[in-house]
This record gives sequence, C-alpha cells and structure tokens, in this order.
Amino acid sequence: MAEAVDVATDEVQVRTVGPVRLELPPDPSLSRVARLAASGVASLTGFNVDEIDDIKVAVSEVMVALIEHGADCTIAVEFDVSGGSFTVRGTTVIDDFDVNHPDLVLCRTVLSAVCSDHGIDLNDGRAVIWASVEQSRG
Amino acid sequence: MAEAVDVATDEVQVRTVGPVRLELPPDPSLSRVARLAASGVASLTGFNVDEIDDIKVAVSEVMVALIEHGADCTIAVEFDVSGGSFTVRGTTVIDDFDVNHPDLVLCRTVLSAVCSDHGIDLNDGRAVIWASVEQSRG
Amino acid sequence: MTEPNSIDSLSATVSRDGVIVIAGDIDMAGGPILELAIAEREAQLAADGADHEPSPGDVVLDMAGVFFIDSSGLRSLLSATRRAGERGGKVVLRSVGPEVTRLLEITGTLDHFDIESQRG
Amino acid sequence: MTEPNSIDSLSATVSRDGVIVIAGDIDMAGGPILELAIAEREAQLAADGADHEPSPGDVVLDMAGVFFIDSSGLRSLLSATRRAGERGGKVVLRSVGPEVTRLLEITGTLDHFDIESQRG
Ligand SMILES: Nc1ncnc2c1ncn2[C@@H]1O[C@H](COP(=O)(O)OP(=O)(O)O)[C@@H](O)[C@H]1O
Ligand SMILES: Nc1ncnc2c1ncn2[C@@H]1O[C@H](COP(=O)(O)OP(=O)(O)O)[C@@H](O)[C@H]1O
Repeated sequence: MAEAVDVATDEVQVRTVGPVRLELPPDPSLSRVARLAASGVASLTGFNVDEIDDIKVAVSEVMVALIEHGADCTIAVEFDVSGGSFTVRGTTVIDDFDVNHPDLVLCRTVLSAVCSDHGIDLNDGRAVIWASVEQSRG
Repeated sequence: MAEAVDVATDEVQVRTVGPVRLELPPDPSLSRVARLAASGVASLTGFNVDEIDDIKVAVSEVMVALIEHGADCTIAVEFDVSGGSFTVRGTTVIDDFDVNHPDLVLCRTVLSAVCSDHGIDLNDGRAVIWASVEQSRG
Repeated sequence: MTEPNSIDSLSATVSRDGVIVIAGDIDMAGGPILELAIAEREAQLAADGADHEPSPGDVVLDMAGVFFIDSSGLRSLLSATRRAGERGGKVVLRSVGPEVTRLLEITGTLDHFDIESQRG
Repeated sequence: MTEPNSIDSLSATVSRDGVIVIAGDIDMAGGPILELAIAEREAQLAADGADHEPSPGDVVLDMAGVFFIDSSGLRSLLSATRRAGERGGKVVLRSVGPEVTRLLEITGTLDHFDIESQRG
C-alpha cells in the first residue's frame, strides 16, 4: 500500500503520496473538483503556492482535453507525488482524437509552459494525457 | 452518462451531479483531500456553508471508520448529489470489524447528528459506510 | 419557481456603466457564462451604434474576482477579441491578477488585449 | 538535511506562556501532531510540580486557527481531559470556533472542557 512515506535525501525530505484516483462524469463543472483535490494533494506534499497554481492549470488542461475531445464517457484522473514531482494522468474513451485540433494545440502550449514534461498517448480507443510539475528544492 | 442536469421542481431547481469516485491509499492525511473534493461537489450543487460543514464532517467520519478499522487497503469514496441530497459512500477491505468498538460508536454518534441518514454494511470481507446530508429548500 | 439553489462556478454581470464584472474561475464551466455576458454587452454596443465616448466598441472586463483561468477560458476571451477587432474595438482587462497574466504570456496572447490595470 | 518540504495539515506549538497554539484541521493526521504538543506541555507541568498560578495542571489550547475537527481529533482532546482530570486539572479551550463547539455538543462532551472564549 502506498502510504505517505518520508524519504530522506541529501537536500530535503521528499514525501511520496498517492496514487489518488478520481473518476467523474464528463461534466465541465467537475474540473474545479479535480483542481481542488489536486491542490489538496500538492499542499500536503509541500508544493508552494506558485507550484500549486501550475498544478491547477495542468489538471484543468488535462480535463479540457479529455472532456472536450473525449467520447462523453467517464473521465479518470490520477495524482501521484514522488521524487519531488507531481504527476497528473488522465484517461477517457475517445472516438477520433485530432491531436492537431487548434484547441488541443492551445492546451498543449499551456502544458508545455507550466509542466516540466507532458504527453498524450492514444491506444485502443482511449486517450491518456499526463503532465508533471517539479517541486523546487529549497 | 451522469452529466449535470437541472431538474425543475415546484420549489427549487435541484442539480444532479456525480457519481464522483475517489480511490486513495489509507493515508490519514488524505482525509483532507476527500473533504476538499466533497466540498467542491457540494458547493457547485448549491449546498450552503453549514451544510458543507456537515458534509465535511460526514466524509471525514467515513474516512476515520475505513482507515482506522479497515485492513490497510485502498479506500474508495463516492459522492453523489441527487434529489437535494448529498450522499457519501465509502468502502474498503476489512479483516474483522467490531461495530461496537468505542471509536466507531463515537464516529456513528457524529454521523447520526450531522446526517439525515447513515449506515454501515459488512459483507464479503468489505465494509460499506454511507451517509446523506439533505439540502435545505429555500 | 424560486432561484435555483445551484451555485455557478463563475458570475459575470454587465454593470450599469457597461463594465462586465467577473468573479470565479474562467474554465470549461465558467467560459460559457462569461460568453453570455460578453454577448449581452456586444448587443448593447451594437444598439448604441458604438458611438460612445471614450472608446467606442470596447468590451471592458473587471477581472478583480478572477483567480483562475485555463485554455478553455482563454478561448472565450480570444473570441471576444476577434469580434472586437472586426468592429474596430478592443477587449480591455481591468484589475487583472497574475494567474491570468501568466496564461496570456505563455500562450503569446497578451497583445490581443488592452491591460488597463493589475489587481492591487 | 534541511527542513522537510512537506506541510503538515496541523501545527501545534507550546508558546512561552505554556499555551498550545493550534492551526489546522484536527483530524486523523492532525490529532497525533496535537497529541505531541499536549505531551510536551504535560511534561512541563510535571516538571514544574504543577504548583503554578492561576490554574495548576491546566492545559490551555488556543483554537483560533481550528476550523475543522472530527471524532478522531476529538479523541485526542478527550484523552487529554482524562489525564487532566487524574491530576486535578482541566483542558481549557480558548477562542473556540463553532465547528468545534458543534462537535462537542453532538457528542455530549462539552462539559469535559472548560470553554474560556469563543472565536470572535
Ligand atoms: N494559440 C493561439 N494563439 C493565439 N490566438 C489564438 C490561438 N488559438 C486561438 N486563437 C484566437 O482565438 C480567437 C478565437 O478563436 P475561435 O475559437 O475561432 O473564435 P470563435 O469561436 O469565436 O469563432 C481567434 O482570434 C484566434 O486567432
Ligand atoms: N462517546 C464518548 N463520549 C464521551 N467520552 C468519550 C467517548 N468516547 C471516548 N470518550 C472519552 O475519551 C477519553 C479518552 O479515551 P481513550 O481513547 O480511552 O483515552 P486514551 O487513549 O488516552 O487511553 C476518555 O476519557 C473517554 O471517557
């Protein structure tokens, strides 16, 4: 079981938390619930206010991509903190997913700026979108 | 798909949202994340501040019962709003669950006071705990 | 039927002086609500013949109550800038917070807007 | 090794005058942190011989920063009241908010505590 564990490193203690998994209907208003849950996970693992702002944007962009471009099925988002990195990973069923759709390009532009890394994978009729925000050491 | 739907009744519009499902490791610090997600769902469905306080307590008591008395396995909590009622339903694997344990009695005393209805079911090595908070009409 | 009990994630109202006052998150849920308010203001401008002082055709948004925006919300703002441009006007942002400024910067859309003031 | 980056859900510190100042949620995560601070204060009282004015043996908790408590947190408080009772002292709650008062009322444990003041 992945309980919270404090791992001592040379510089800081890095807290491991998760996975916290959220499953919700593709309701635009629930994006806020996903952001709230993500903020909670991030704040208890010591991310600072600016980093939490980035995490909220990252989670929201994942929700935008999945809700606006998915096939109107349940959305699953998972939050994981380990090694000083917050990762959100979202997935849903898709019909056809145009990675070059202008809205999705805007979405990825934002993810590129607020995340250290992100990606979109398509397989077996599902889209998986993930994004990571790094914690500052100090 | 259970998208948000506004249903007009004689008195007020009642919003249906959910189910929002959360799966998390049995980490005490994640109780706060469950409360945050529940507050988000409750506030977007029009529960007032006092009702949201009750919902936070109800969710926390469900987490207490499942984390302190469960078998250290993943906790699942689900939030549902329909007919002006917020329901939290939590479940986890249990080894042996003493419903008369004083801590659990205190937990149920609290649930009795903040919820219109609640219950604990045990079967097949799992405990299911649910509690409902009603929305005021006005 | 009384007021619905449900709380929107965003409120956007056209005030008496024509300024759209926004409070809440401009996201997938808030964007469409904001678009309704912008459409209401655009209809006023069209009815007025857009010949008012000091800035004919401008849509002014008071963003003091906005602490979150994502790309879906930005698209609502950008489509207003496109229409404003077509009629020779601008979208003016008043009391903009750092969260909004950041999103405009990283998407390279800051120059689509007229930033009147930052949130104090 | 520097300070851990992780933020606890609750902070509880024994101030110079012996008052335990609490901020955060008294829940499954916060309860144990609060218990450590109470144990620290109880050790001080034992070392002092508990012969101080005005209330020997009392544990005073400043609850101004507490906006949430559940039954697991209440148990942390109740176990302090039991020990206080054993040594002839009390657990005094200062600046208690309505969330805490409500939980004490519904569990019938209000009279286990000495409520000094409500949060303003
Ligand atoms: N990545 C981007 N960078 C800059 N501007 C963009 C970007 N994506 C969209 N826009 C702008 O957003 C505005 C609105 O786009 P669009 O959604 O097509 O408007 P509408 O839906 O009103 O037709 C357009 O002016 C377009 O140029
Ligand atoms: N439902 C209840 N109503 C009133 N007091 C309670 C209730 N449950 C527990 N307590 C009180 O909580 C206090 C602490 O209980 P306990 O957990 O046994 O303490 P400790 O863990 O320190 O031994 C006891 O004084 C007990 O009377």
